[in-house]
Amino acid sequence: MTTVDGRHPLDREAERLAYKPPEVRHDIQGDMETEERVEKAMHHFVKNFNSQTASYLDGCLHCGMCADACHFHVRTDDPRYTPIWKLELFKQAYKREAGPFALFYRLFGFKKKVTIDQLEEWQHLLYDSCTVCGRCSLVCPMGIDIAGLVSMARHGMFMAGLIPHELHETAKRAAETGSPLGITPDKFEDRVEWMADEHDVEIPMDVEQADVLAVMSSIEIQKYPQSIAATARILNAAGESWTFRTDGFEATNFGMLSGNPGWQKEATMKLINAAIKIGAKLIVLPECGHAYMALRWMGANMYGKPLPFKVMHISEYMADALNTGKIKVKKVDTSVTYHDPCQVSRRGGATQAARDVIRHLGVDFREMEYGGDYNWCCGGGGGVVTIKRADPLRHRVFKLKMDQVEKTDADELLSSCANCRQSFDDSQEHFNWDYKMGSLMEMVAENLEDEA
Amino acid sequence: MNSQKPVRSAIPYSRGNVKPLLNEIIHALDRLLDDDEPTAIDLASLPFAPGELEELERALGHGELKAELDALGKSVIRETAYPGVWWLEHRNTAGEIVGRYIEITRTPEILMSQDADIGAGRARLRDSFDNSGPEFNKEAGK
Amino acid sequence: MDLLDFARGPALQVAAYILVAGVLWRLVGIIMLKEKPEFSEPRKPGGFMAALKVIYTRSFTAAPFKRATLYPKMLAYVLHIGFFVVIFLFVPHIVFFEGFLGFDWPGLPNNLIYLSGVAAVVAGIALLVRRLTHPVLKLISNFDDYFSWFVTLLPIVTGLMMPVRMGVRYETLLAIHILSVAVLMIWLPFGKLGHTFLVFVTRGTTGMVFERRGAKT
Amino acid sequence: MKTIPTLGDILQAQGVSRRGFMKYCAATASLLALPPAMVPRIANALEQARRPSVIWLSFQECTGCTESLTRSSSPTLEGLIFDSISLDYHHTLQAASGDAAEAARHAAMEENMGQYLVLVDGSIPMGNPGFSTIAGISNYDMLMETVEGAAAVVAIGSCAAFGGIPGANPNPTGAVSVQDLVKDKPVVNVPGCPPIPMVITAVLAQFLTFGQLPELDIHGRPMAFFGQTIHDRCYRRPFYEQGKFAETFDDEGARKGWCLFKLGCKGPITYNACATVKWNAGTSFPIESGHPCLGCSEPGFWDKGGFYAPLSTGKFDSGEKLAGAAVAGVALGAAAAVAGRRRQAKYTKEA
Repeated sequence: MTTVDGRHPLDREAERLAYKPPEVRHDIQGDMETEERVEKAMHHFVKNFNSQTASYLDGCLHCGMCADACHFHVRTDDPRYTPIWKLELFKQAYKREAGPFALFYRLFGFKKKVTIDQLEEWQHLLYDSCTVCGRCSLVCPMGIDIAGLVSMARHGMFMAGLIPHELHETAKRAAETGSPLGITPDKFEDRVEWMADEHDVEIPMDVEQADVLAVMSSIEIQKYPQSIAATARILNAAGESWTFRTDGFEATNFGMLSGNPGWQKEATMKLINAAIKIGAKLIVLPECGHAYMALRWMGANMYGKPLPFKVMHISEYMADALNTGKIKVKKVDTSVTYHDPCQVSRRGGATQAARDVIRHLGVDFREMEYGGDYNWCCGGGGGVVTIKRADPLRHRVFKLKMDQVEKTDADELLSSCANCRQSFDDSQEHFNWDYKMGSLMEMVAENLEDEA
Repeated sequence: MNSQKPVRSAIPYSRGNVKPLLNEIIHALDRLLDDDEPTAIDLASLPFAPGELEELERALGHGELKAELDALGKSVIRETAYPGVWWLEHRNTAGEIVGRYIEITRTPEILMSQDADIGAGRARLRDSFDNSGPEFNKEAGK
Repeated sequence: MDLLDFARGPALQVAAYILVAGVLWRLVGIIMLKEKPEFSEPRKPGGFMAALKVIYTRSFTAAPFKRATLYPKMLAYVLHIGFFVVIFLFVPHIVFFEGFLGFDWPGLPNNLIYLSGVAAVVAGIALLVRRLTHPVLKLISNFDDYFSWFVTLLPIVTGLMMPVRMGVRYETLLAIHILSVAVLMIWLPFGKLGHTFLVFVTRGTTGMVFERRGAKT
Repeated sequence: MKTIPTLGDILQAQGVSRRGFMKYCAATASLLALPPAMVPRIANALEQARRPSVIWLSFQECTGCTESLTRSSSPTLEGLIFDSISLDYHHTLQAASGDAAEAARHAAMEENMGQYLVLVDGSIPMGNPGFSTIAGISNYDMLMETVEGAAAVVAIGSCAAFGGIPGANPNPTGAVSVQDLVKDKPVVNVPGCPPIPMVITAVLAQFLTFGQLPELDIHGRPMAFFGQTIHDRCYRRPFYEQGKFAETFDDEGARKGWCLFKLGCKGPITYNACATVKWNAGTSFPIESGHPCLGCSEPGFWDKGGFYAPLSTGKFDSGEKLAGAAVAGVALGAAAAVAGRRRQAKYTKEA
């Protein structure tokens, strides 16, 4: 634990919570022979091929239109950032190993095994330049879910020990300590107590039986601790029987982002087990995009059967509570634009929830041009924000987002994802930009009526 | 004489070969007047839909002159309503059409008396003149 | 047996066998791979109707992508529609289909067919030029793309040559035309032209996966 | 060798005037599909032309070709051409028979060695020489013997040109065409079932006029008559382009004279002059009478599927083999998927 921390101290001063740039990069992990890496990559590519991925990998027309949807390509015109090109190795493995004509591809050598050089090159394409935002999946005339495939391709990369240094360290720390930022249960408890005092709000902790299990992301705990208080206020106002748990509080899932299905499952199971233990009927996920994907849509599949409880993103919970009158908010006199977290809106299907909440707040809502499901990504999703060497590229890409936001001329910029928020904060600092991103949940918490 | 002027505006050039052929005839008339160059068109070399040939014939109409020839079957040589444009039809002894032509010329060659025939005719005439007595003269004088 | 008899008979016959076998080979080979289990609680029903919905909706470009993809999409539409018109609305082709389907449908006058064919070829050439010059397409294209382009355009071009002829005998051209169709039929299941049937699978899959999430499809 | 009179002599002897001769020359030009401007040259050539000897051999045939040629009883311009040739042997037409006929053939061959034309109708059976004999001589022997001293051979009708109906699948007599056997003499094919009589006379007129054979296409047919398809010269072509087709023999389209493509017309792949020269002294041709072209002047027309099957239909077997292909495809797909799963399982174990 300490070794991890020692080698990669947290950069607490930065506008995002991350590590200081490593003095020596280790973008190749472990000490496998080259051949073994290639084998691992191939094997873990192959494990992902099912009838669904197969149809996707077989269906590509090479029309190249996904390039026009990808912020990395749009901003750089670098053809390597064409989304489907990022999957070239994955495709190659599929055609050779599992496709209907795999025998011929192997027999005649039409598709070779991937090489270590290719894998190293593709590390940049599969990690630094893909936020798994899924915009490309919407433009594809064949309807191929490219983003979903990228997540799977990362499994091979991870197992071959070929992922970016910081992402590997972060994921490893998450696996070892339970939190990518090294938030131990004790530390979490400390922060919760601090917030309860600071904001004078009651925050139940480790209650044995509760209807609702609330969880947080490390980013919030570390950098936006007021989120803890905001969550508590809202749940209290709704009169929920709820609790935080020290045995299941971390919503982020770096196993998923980095491509380690084992770690992904571990993190997910922690939350599931905690919820089952207290007999929860609902897990309320924090303002975090990928947590939603990990638990709401992939959680049951990790569990191997339907979950015995519901899963909601906080925006969904708030929308529901406001729509049913469980909580009420005061009207807020300001103009607002909303940045959709890709995994919650575009890929998660909860696009409407945030809009319902905003409607209840009575603000002058200014939708971005092609906002909602076609929103430009913040550029930091999919773990990209952790990768230091990707900073210049990420900043370049952020320009699209800035234009989209500025065009609305709204007073305030809100979102519902701490990861988006830190990536905005970092880019804001970089560009010295006027807009400071706020949290939708915090706005609701601050304007609750009849607060308990 | 068979003189029948066509009603110009009423010529229906419905389809097929009639219109292009009329155009060709106009150009042939240009050549005849400007360069003194005659043209002959073999209608058998063109595919006509049923009724199209009749349509062409109607379009060209009948002119002032019509001649009949009786050599190896009947032939009709007729000037159309457009002077210089001649319609020729050759039949065999069974009366079947063996050739149909449009000639754009001042006089079709076949109307001219041919030197060979003139020579043969002269010989015949001289022969009967020499061999006949007063009966011939009497007959000729009738 | 002359070339035309060969083309109309054995060539088409074998091509049809390969087409049918190849399409099923590829489809079954994909569908019979392991199933991805899905236990998450759906937001919306999804299912077959969702598949149908996306099969339909992905035929059109979503508004945000319209400007960026206008040119290739337009060409692709012209190519597809032109190809469709030529294949299914040219009377001799209808007669061909009637030969084994047993029913026919009205066709279009030939000049409209020629127009569609020429438009399809022009669009095809423009798409090839784009593929050869556009940095993205240059990078991602492979043999399949170029060969599939070739075998797709070949029947249209040979078909369009029939009225023009250019000194080649009609029956020879017809034989070449039919052979080019046979080549297309033989290649279709194996290369990217498989999108003719895979499009229903890929779009349908996405429809079912994302519609049940209530997400954008 | 006896002195052969020129055509000019013959016509003069018959009292044909110069005008008549000019008319004859014009008809010949028309027949040879030569422009009217060629008439003076033809006149000049014909005056000098000498009457060639012709031997007509009939093998496995139906006499339809001879009928086609001789259908007219009164003398015609085409008839004149026959008057100007010396038909020295034709076992259907000649009065002589048996040994006397054969003697006439031999005499003509000897007298005109290297000069005479051989016209053949009917195919030659190669299966058993006894299938068809004349005066006890097999068709093959007679053909090869007669052709020996010929200047050229004209195969009249599709049987002589391509094997014809006797050669149709399964070809019980082993029928072959003239060009299958005669390799060292020029062979002109005048196919058709029957051929257009004008075309036969045109070939003879060409030989008579210019002493040479016409330009031929890839099937040995005179280009002047077989250079274009029926479809290209068909007056119903505009209907084809407009997509107007007769669907049956008695529907509105049929009555309106629309294109017969759907009724199996082979016009697009049939090279012949029917659409321009027409039949029965220029009266009409099959399509004009409402019947699709059978393609009778094309090699193998009898084996090209049904006469009424549209040209663009494929020739497929029953659906059984297709079902077999489908089963094979499913099996291959399943095998591929199983193989793919096996590899996955193996990797999962290894990993």
